[in-house]
Amino acid sequence: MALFLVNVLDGFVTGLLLFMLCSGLTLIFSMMGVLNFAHASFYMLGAYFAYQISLVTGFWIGLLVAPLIVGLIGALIERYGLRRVHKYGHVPELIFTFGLALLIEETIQFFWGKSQLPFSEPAALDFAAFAIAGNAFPAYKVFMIAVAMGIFLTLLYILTKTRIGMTIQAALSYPETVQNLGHNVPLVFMCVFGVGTAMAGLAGVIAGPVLGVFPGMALQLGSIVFVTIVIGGLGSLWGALVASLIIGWLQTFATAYDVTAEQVLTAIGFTKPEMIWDHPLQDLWTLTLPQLGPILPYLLMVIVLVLRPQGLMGNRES
Amino acid sequence: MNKFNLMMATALAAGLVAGAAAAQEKVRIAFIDPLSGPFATTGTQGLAIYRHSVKELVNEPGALLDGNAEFEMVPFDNKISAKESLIQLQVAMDQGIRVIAQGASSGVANALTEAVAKHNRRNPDDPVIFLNHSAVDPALTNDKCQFWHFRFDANADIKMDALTDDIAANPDIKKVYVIGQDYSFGKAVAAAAQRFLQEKRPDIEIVGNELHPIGKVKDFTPYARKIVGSGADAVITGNWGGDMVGLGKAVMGAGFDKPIYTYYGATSGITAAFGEEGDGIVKLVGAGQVNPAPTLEAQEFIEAFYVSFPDLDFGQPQMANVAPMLAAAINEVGNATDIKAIAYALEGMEYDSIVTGKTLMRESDHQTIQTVTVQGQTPEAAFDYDNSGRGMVAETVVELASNDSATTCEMKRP
Amino acid sequence: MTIASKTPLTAGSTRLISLSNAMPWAFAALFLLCLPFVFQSNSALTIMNQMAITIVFALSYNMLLGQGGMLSFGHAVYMGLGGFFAMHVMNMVEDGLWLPLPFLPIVGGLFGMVFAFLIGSFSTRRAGTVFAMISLGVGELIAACSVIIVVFFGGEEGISGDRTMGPPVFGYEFLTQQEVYYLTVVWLLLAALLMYLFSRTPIGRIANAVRDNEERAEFLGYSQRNVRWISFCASGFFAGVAGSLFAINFEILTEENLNLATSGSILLITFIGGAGFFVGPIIGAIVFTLLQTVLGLHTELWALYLGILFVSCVMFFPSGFAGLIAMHRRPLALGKMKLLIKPYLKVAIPAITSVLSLAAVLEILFHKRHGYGGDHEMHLYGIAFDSGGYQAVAFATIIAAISLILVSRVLPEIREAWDNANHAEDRA
Amino acid sequence: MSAPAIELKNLEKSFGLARIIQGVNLQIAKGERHAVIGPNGAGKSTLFNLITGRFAPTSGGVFLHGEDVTGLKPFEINRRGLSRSFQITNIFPNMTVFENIRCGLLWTMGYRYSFWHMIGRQQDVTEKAEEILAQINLSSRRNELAGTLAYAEQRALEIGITIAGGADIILLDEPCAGMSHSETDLIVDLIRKVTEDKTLLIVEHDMGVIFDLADQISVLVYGEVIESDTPDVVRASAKVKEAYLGASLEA
Repeated sequence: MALFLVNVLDGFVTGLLLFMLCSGLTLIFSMMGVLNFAHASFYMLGAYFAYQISLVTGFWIGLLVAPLIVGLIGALIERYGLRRVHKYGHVPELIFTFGLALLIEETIQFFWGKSQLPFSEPAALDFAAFAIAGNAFPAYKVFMIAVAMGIFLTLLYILTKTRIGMTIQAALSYPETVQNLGHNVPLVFMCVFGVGTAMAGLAGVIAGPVLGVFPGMALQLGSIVFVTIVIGGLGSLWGALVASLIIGWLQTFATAYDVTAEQVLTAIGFTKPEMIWDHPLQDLWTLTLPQLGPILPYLLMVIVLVLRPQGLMGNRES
Repeated sequence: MNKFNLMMATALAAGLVAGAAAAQEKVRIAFIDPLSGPFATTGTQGLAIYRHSVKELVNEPGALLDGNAEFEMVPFDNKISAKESLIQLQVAMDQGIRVIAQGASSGVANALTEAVAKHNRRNPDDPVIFLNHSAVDPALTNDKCQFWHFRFDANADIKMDALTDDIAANPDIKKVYVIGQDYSFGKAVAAAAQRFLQEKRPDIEIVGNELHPIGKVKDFTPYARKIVGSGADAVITGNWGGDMVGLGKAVMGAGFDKPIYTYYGATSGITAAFGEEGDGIVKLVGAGQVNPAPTLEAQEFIEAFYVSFPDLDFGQPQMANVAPMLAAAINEVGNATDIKAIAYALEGMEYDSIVTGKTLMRESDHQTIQTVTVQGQTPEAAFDYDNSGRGMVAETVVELASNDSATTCEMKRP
Repeated sequence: MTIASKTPLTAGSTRLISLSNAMPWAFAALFLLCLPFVFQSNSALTIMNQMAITIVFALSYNMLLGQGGMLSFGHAVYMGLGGFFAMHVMNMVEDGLWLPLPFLPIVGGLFGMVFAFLIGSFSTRRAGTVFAMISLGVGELIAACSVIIVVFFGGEEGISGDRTMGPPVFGYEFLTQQEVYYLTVVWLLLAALLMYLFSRTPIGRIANAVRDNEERAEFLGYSQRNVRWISFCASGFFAGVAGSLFAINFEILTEENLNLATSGSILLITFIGGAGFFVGPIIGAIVFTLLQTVLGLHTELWALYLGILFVSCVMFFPSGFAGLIAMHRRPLALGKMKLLIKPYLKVAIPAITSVLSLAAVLEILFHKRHGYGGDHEMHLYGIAFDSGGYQAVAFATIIAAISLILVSRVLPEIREAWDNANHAEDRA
Repeated sequence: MSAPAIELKNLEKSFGLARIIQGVNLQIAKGERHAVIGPNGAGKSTLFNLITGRFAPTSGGVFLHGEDVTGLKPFEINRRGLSRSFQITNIFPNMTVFENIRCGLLWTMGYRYSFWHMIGRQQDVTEKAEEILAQINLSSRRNELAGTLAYAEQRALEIGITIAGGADIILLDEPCAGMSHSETDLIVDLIRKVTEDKTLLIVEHDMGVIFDLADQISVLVYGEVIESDTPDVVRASAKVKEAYLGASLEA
């Protein structure tokens, strides 16, 4: 039971972190129709900038400044790159962001090399907040939850209580209403892209000390982010939240419990073949739940798409 | 503009010609390892150790054919891909190189050893020799062994033998958790841990034995929770790269303060990432030792390495043996072209290494037998890793480790 | 994106391919057959084989992207699965199954097709973003399965085999790289021809129609899903053929044959070459293989250059290299190429210089930062110098700046010449 | 008497709370030229979309030659001999004019999903496509990309694609929208020519065109058919006048 509680908390942290990425991605997608393949790369940029800044000023300034720089870079890329490609259509836009992801990864390796960087949590948070049955829960993770919740509430406030937020919200469901933003649509697009990427950058800063800062960190998270928003329903912010939490818990619990295929198969009445290593189904018999953990989101996505192509909470297709 | 362009073109052409002409009295070794991409650090570091040992132990002392020949390292970037490795092998052979060195990734080593065996079977008069400096999947010197492959690192079983010696000597350890990456090497480590612990300390309970997907786990926290929850007194893992950092940080972050035995828990950014938290906790099993330098020559040799390569680590001491042992074999044959004779000369060779002590290339399976040490992370290391101020110091030293270990290898000799 | 079928029609011709269309194929065949007499080394043959395989793969990918308007991030799966299956069959041949090696690609192709049929049943319902995301998810799923299903994928070390164990074909056992080259080339020509012909069948044309306007196609009696599904299966077949050729050439398949990196690079190859043209992927595959293997020998930064090339390609010439070439068809038809030659020559030297010097700036900076242990001696373009100080960077930067200014000076002239060359009547 | 070519029974369509089509009943006999008129926002295009399967109706049914086609996909309805054009030009912009027409022919000429025919070798398709090109006066534009044509030419091409498959029921959605008088005359002649012996359902704003072409006219106001009769009757109908006047006053 104690372990269960710890896992609930851990899964919650993972889910919220995922949501910080997904919310920005969803905002951008809803407003601009662009699925930003490079979104996780901005997350990586955030972590690297924060590391570099923290060398000089310490963690906290990095936490503030790095997302701003990432957002600025995002806005500039929208202005001078994406807008240019926009006229060719959606597929080239997607390809552009894909190329951007490659380029950002290579650029980061150019400046920071290929090894993992020693980016650690600030000393002020480097202690165990509490422990459940010997399992320490780091104060830093409490901080992560606080930041993610803060972002979420701010977003909620902006979307439901401000004029621009309501327009954005309308645009989530009815893309045509984007035009109601007036004639300054390009500026709004640039800002949305900037804010979305800044949020990814912020996620990178706070995730960096926990998940590691290395050139593969974008790739490692990238596809999961897309899978999440597809499961949640493209363009649905609530869907993104639900799917993020589902995936966070799914992965945590899948890893936490050692259910083996052998147990399941024997329970439903099969007998284990004796010479398991020569058996054609050996892989099935030796399968364990933690092994399956990382592919569960993809399986879930395929299932959701087959049964409900618009995603869990999506209301429009494509 | 015109003139500059022309100048560059001629310079380029001249460079190519010079590159082709300078290759005469050199014995070239193709170094096929990742030099770009996520594992570039491993390859770059290995290449540096090779270059350093070639310079200090062979070329400068004139140790190859009485100083009439020199070794030259020719790097080939395989991007840690099996396909690229085979292409680079082909390129290297086309350039006339007949000595291939590789080590990062047992998967690539498997591909290369098969490709080399196939090539030598199809071209019996023009064989190629494969010097494996750090791929430690036991299969390479057991079921998949072949005459042209030589392994200079201690394989996973040998390392586990030494590692479990250390555990067996520690009465505080009653429960062990084994975790590794889900592929041949991870499985080999798990199997060896089980076997040796059963043999040496049947009272130790293995409270967890699991494999996780390689390179796919973003957050090791749930694993760490299980490890802490199991009440383990020690962790054994064969993880490397990002999986090592992730696992180590998560386990220590979850409040685990007992030994974590690793195969690759140091250098390449890992020591820096663990930092202070890893002191006294992270253990590493490996061939030879760096701290304290086992011999005076080793002390000078490693010091010189850090002068030449201040940003890199002297991470895998056994790699410094490859060049001098090859040189000794060539000297015994008397020329560098009869690859078959050189391979026969390498078989059974005994060598006094400055870093791995008494070293023996076992004839039966082409597995090197050498000193294997269990080292612990500490801030009091003379030679540090990742410029982090901390390094690995030998705690348990096993000379000629696993000299009498069995092999399933049935060597077919040409 | 300008993806258009711009090949002239051959209406009324009763031959399979008209003479004018057959000529390029004959030339290509002759050229490929003669190549080994020029490039004799095994590594050159290996690289050419790899190029051929990449071409087949890229052409099959373009059946989706260029012909059918489907952006896939997981096409490596079909090549990889076809290859793995072919490898298992190769091992069965070693155990006594009778199958001459040249027929292996058919087996792998069929497997790729069967798998495409299964995945296509749900992924082709929609095009665009949803299709792209499903392809990504399925790709990641299969790649992750490769380490779990060891029986089929062989885990991390993959599956290997020996191609020489089958029955000899006309006395050939495919021992040498050259024999394999000819086998690969025959399959390259066959596969490319079949894919070309496919684009000229009713379904091939309707695939273009669905790409352009899926709704309109539905009102012409065509189910957009079925059209995409059929293209998808055909594409899966040729991807499987490419996978089998890979199996024959390298005699090993691993996880990397399935993963996102491979899928991504085939997208990059096809796009750089020009997705709107049949020859686009061919050009892309040749350029990419050369960049990867040749440039990769000389610089660690090859992937960075590739990324820059790719992004600038999407931004500035989205129809790829083939599009750049095709742009010149009109001036050529008008007989006005000569108007362009002079300004092109004029821009060539500063343009090449600027590219080289910009690359030099990157190389020097990189060397300064990551060069072997403080050793600042650097060789670039055959010149040895010290990368430690700021002189080298400054020098390269200045040259880059000057040449870029020169390029920008010539640009208006090119633009004017281009306008003139594209107009039937001379402008006063 | 055979079943009507098109029959709508209590057809309804709502988008959320908005009831766009509210219980339309309509019968169009075989060979009839039937026009639908009505003020803006009356639901004319929605009605077309319901008949052709672009939208699924909320309730009610659509029958072609007595066969229930309600809820079928557009391509399934098309295969039952119904073809339509669009209000906003809907062609294949990156293909040549000739290929646009040819795509309209392939299904009905039996080539379907064939990958064993070389399309260039099929004389019958080529000849038929050339014939249609001549009919719509675009032979000279044969090899141009459809996207580069002038607006009026694109409208003609749209009609060409629509009739190419030889469907016996043709639905045209504002074929003359945005055209000059002379262009309109040409298009009307073209429509008359190509819909010979076919059932035609047309939506058009240009009353001249309607009264020129139609045998029967239905008036759609706020999703309801308020009158359906011959042009003369409709012209004289007080109900229609009121509806048009009322609608324009409200607007």
